[in-house]
Amino acid sequence: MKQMTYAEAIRDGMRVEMQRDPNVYLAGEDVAQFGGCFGVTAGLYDEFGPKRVMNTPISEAVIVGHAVGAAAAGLRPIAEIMFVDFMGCCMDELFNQAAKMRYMFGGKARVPMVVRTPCGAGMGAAAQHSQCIESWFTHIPGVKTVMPGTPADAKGLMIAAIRDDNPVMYIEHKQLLPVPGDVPEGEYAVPLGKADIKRVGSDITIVTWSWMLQKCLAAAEELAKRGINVEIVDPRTLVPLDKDAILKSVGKTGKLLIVHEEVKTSGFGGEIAALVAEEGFDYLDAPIARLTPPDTPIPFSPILEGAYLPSEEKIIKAVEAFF
Amino acid sequence: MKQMTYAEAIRDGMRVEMQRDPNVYLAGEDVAQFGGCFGVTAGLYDEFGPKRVMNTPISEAVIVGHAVGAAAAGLRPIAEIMFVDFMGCCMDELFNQAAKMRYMFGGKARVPMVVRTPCGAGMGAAAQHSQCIESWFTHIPGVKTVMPGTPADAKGLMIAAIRDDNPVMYIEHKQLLPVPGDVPEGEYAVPLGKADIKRVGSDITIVTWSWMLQKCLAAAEELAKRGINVEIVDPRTLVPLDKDAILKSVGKTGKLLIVHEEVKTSGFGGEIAALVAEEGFDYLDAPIARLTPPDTPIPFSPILEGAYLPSEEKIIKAVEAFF
Amino acid sequence: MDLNKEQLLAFYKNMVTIRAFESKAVELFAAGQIPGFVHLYLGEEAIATGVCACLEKTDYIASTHRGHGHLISKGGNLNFMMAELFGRTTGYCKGKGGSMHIADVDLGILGANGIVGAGMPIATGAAFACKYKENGAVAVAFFGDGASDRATFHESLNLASIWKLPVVFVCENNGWAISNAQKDHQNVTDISDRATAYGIPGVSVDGNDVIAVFEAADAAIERARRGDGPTLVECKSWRWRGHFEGDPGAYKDPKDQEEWLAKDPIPRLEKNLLKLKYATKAELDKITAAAQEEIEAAIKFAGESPQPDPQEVLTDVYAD
Amino acid sequence: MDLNKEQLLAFYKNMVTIRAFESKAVELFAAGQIPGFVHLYLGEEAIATGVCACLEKTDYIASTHRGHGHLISKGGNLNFMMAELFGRTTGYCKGKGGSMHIADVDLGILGANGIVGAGMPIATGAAFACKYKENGAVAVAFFGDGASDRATFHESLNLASIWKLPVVFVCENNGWAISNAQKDHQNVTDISDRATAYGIPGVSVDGNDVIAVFEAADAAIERARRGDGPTLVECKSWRWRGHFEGDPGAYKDPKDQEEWLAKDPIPRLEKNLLKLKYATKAELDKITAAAQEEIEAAIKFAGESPQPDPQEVLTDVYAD
Ligand SMILES: Cc1ncc(C[n+]2csc(CCOP(=O)(O)OP(=O)(O)O)c2C)c(N)n1
Ligand SMILES: Cc1ncc(C[n+]2csc(CCOP(=O)(O)OP(=O)(O)O)c2C)c(N)n1
Ligand SMILES: [Mg+2]
Ligand SMILES: [Mg+2]
Repeated sequence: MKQMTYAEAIRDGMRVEMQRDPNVYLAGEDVAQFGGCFGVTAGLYDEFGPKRVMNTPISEAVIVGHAVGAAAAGLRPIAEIMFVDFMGCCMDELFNQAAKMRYMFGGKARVPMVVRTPCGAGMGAAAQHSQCIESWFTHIPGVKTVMPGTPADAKGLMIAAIRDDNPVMYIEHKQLLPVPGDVPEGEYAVPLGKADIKRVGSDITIVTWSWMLQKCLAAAEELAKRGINVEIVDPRTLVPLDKDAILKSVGKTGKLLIVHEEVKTSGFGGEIAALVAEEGFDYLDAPIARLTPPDTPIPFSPILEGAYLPSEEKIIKAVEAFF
Repeated sequence: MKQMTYAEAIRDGMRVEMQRDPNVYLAGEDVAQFGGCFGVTAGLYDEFGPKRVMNTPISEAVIVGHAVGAAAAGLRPIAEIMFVDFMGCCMDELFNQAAKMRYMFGGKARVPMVVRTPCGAGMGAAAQHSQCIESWFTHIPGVKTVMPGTPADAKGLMIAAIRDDNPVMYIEHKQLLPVPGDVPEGEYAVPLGKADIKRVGSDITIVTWSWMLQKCLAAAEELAKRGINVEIVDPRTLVPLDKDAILKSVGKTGKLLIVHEEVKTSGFGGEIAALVAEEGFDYLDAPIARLTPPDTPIPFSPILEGAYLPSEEKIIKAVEAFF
Repeated sequence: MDLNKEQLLAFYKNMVTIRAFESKAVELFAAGQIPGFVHLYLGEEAIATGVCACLEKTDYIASTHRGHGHLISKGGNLNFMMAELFGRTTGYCKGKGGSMHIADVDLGILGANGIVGAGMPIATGAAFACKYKENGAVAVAFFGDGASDRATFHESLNLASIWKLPVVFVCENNGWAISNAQKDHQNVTDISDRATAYGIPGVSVDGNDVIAVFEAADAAIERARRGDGPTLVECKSWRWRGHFEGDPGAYKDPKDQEEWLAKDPIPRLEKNLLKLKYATKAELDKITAAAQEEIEAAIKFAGESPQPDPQEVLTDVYAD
Repeated sequence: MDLNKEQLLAFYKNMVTIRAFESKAVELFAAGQIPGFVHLYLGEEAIATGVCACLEKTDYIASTHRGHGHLISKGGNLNFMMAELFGRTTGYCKGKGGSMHIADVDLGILGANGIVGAGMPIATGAAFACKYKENGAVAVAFFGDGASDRATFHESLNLASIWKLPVVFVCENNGWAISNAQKDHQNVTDISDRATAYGIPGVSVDGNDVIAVFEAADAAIERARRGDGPTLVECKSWRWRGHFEGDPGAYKDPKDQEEWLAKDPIPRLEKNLLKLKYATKAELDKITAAAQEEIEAAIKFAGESPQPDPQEVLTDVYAD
């Protein structure tokens, strides 16, 4: 175990795999000497050199598109998109090319690539630099979607994502980058598709991920003081989704609150609610609830952004509303 | 009332508004003399001329992106994207520009534009020319999403979409284009956000739209013979969504089946299921069910495509499973 | 063409106003009074000044993440701009947009933009509207050297050329795309050479010479008004600051930085004005002082303006 | 450079094979034996033939929606191709891809593509892999005149230039983007002029002259192998058929169509071969007949191949 921040853990995951596998390389805007817009790739250029850590022009379509060709030709690209908000500039390359190549070719291609990109609000970056849009990626068969909520998961899921033979969206949260935690050293992989019970409880199940996980954990401590014992299920990977872990927890608690940072309509919380309403209906002794931002773009003013985001207080309220 | 096909009804809706409002124009690939890849715009060039019906290069980003600027400057563009599958080439222009301009500017802009695009499988067009991805658009605050399932709705929703002062995704289904029906003449508008009960029933509620509506209507007739009386709710517009109509119907039948052509995971059916599990939970006397294609790309072979798509038989099975 | 005294003094006033606005923004950001990202226009004042001097109120511009200079030059209100940076209700966007999204549609300002290259299709569409309405107006898209590598550059210039639209594409080549030097992100020296690909004229000018910028922009904009179609105008300059406030710009060679600081466009115009006897140093200093006062007033206005009501998050999503 | 007898006869065989494959596809589609969309290469046979003659098995190509000619020229198996058009389990993609997605990664064929312009980033990435592995291989991207207006053209050529990748961009200018004539979708006559924007060489050749195509492609591919970076090669030709089968192509001027049919690349090479006494008419007719037999055999193979099991829809989504 080693204390490091979430950002350092992402970097450590990339470093471990780049040391292990010479076919792994990193390409993106300002990822080389500059170390990336948020410093996540700092030092990798010095360690691995210009052949394996490359700056690109501002050309998202070919950043993701070239990775598809490189992967099909035997490399393992890590393509960085500076903000997940920019995925609209390269969705075709992800959803029609990377995601479908294997299937369209009758299973005769492998496209092992990772698209690394930060998401999330909380820094006054406004409507085009603060979004969470993970449900888009979960709607693309052929793509896996990973959203670590702790430093340990950030490293373990990065290593698993790089080793996976499929396109993986690895979505890190800007607010988590400085968060410290204990992280296993060396080749530590967290299997894709395995949820983690971040808090064991008996009264209600909260399914949440990424930054919201941290807010829910804090809220759960306060709720414990008030006599409500919350179980927190962190799927960690949205696709593949660990349905059993979610259903098992709801089977135990009978109550489900979903908390995420995407806007409500067609956010991934809808899919989880549908799953439970289909396969865990009889477990439920109360309506399912979702706590999310409203269906609006993200406002600039910190006051408005605060009103937009789920908070510890809002989570506590949402849980107490069940009792 | 006039008998016309769904394709003719779409064209009639565009024609009526182009005649009424000189600021309405149509731009897209091969929409002029050629009349569009599926003939939907045939004749509009001859009627309205090169100023108002314009071919574009193969440049989806600027097809949608220019419409944003033209709309902000006072026109009412209808931008055609030849297949909804190509929206990955212009998602930024839709979701960061068109959708957010008004909000980002503090309400001081209007972006009245329609993106017209065909969706759907059933013609052996394979993985990149057969998709349904409407839930993506419903996840974008600032955009409205319209999916007509009949000729009359096709015309009425087109007129309403053009008159709306916001960006509207108008998604027509390739399989419906030749389907005939009675269509009101002249200025017939169907309000956005108003569902239509396409079949009144008492035993179970099916929520469905677009091509699947036709399949569900056929299945309902067969089920009636078997003594199951199906109510079919067609939201017609997914955003804004007529929640009351859905909840009211489920309140009546106690059972909900959602049928759509999107892949299951994070399809819009999840949002509808979540809505009912949150706000209509006590109405339900059985688990919610979704009938959708599997989470795979769309295969070319007609046999595989048939296995992929929901069919009348599968719908009947899914309904009977409730009883 | 000969620029008269009033024109040149107006250039001067505009440039020192941008300079004063941005210089204050440096302090205010450091002091934590401006949230989010702030990208400053220091050193590039001559470009927006020279270009927008050719535009009428009815013309359109699409700006960038580095947009303060464009807005000021197109007539943007300093109080509303500063209030927006502060996130106040009196700001141009009622605090919903911030620096990266300031706009004034009534002035034809179709917004700063957080997406690199996104302004080009928007300006292309605005130009289409001008041509469609036959109102004689034009549109200008500002964008950087880095943006000239994006999808939208290619598709916009091609469409504008085919449709012969009244739009001018103004590339602000400040040498950098964040930490990426121009030579490291494209293999052309003169970005104006890219005009060849669209069969339109391309011209490169010294972006620190406001008169050269004005003359090139004026020719291109007149051409557009005449109905002869788009032009690509490259203005070569330098980004004085880091990419955004907080970036020390360590990747810049101090020698280059020094050289470019010495090419400051403001003293350069000042020399010109003095040589032409259009103004005395004292008169120019008065203009500068007045501009600084305007900015101080804008800061006061912003600081005293109310914070938005949290409920406001829900409004302005859809027009009805 | 002098092409020897074997090479020229190989060109001939390849061209008549494509011609025979596509001619049969016309009949089979009309007869309803091929579902979906079919875009034919008739008239453009010289391009793929000349380009792929410069490639090794270990080199890569990225193809288009009009891809049959590319696949055949890169060594694609006619039986597996035809079976894929028929949607059978023996097809290259087990019936999951169809005409628009045929691929053979083992032959370096990274797929036909249903998205216009999507092959360029893929070929750029494959070329990156070749350079990264230092295996001396190269990649070729085929794309049309219409595709040269897309985002991906601009971003791919710029990146390939900056990274000096071993990739050749082969633009098949057949005069049309569906119903849109070249002059109506771009204001350049020679698409190779667009190379200027990326600081790379651009060359235009007669796409109906297989020898001219070969020579241009050979020079560009050798340049790429040497490590000198990408080249844009435009091959001017004509689309004989409508855009896809079912499109009568009414928008074409019959005079142009006639002129171009007269420029048929096959008789042209034939004349050459006879003049050079590399073959007699009878020998050439034998080659043609043999090719037609191969196609008949492929049709038989496809027709007798099993339909996929419906359960197959669920497989091949993810690799494990
Ligand atoms: C599509 C997109 N990609 C990347 C970014 C991140 N980004 C913001 S500004 C910038 C550099 C832009 O360089 P340039 O166009 O030269 O403008 P400058 O900042 O030099 O004025 C980048 C990469 C973005 N905002 N949008
Ligand atoms: C991104 C995208 N836009 C539009 C289409 C529809 N489409 C298919 S082929 C084609 C024309 C392509 O023209 P060109 O690139 O010249 O190739 P050609 O068909 O002439 O060989 C179009 C518009 C598509 N498949 N993908
Ligand atoms: Mg720059
Ligand atoms: Mg063509």
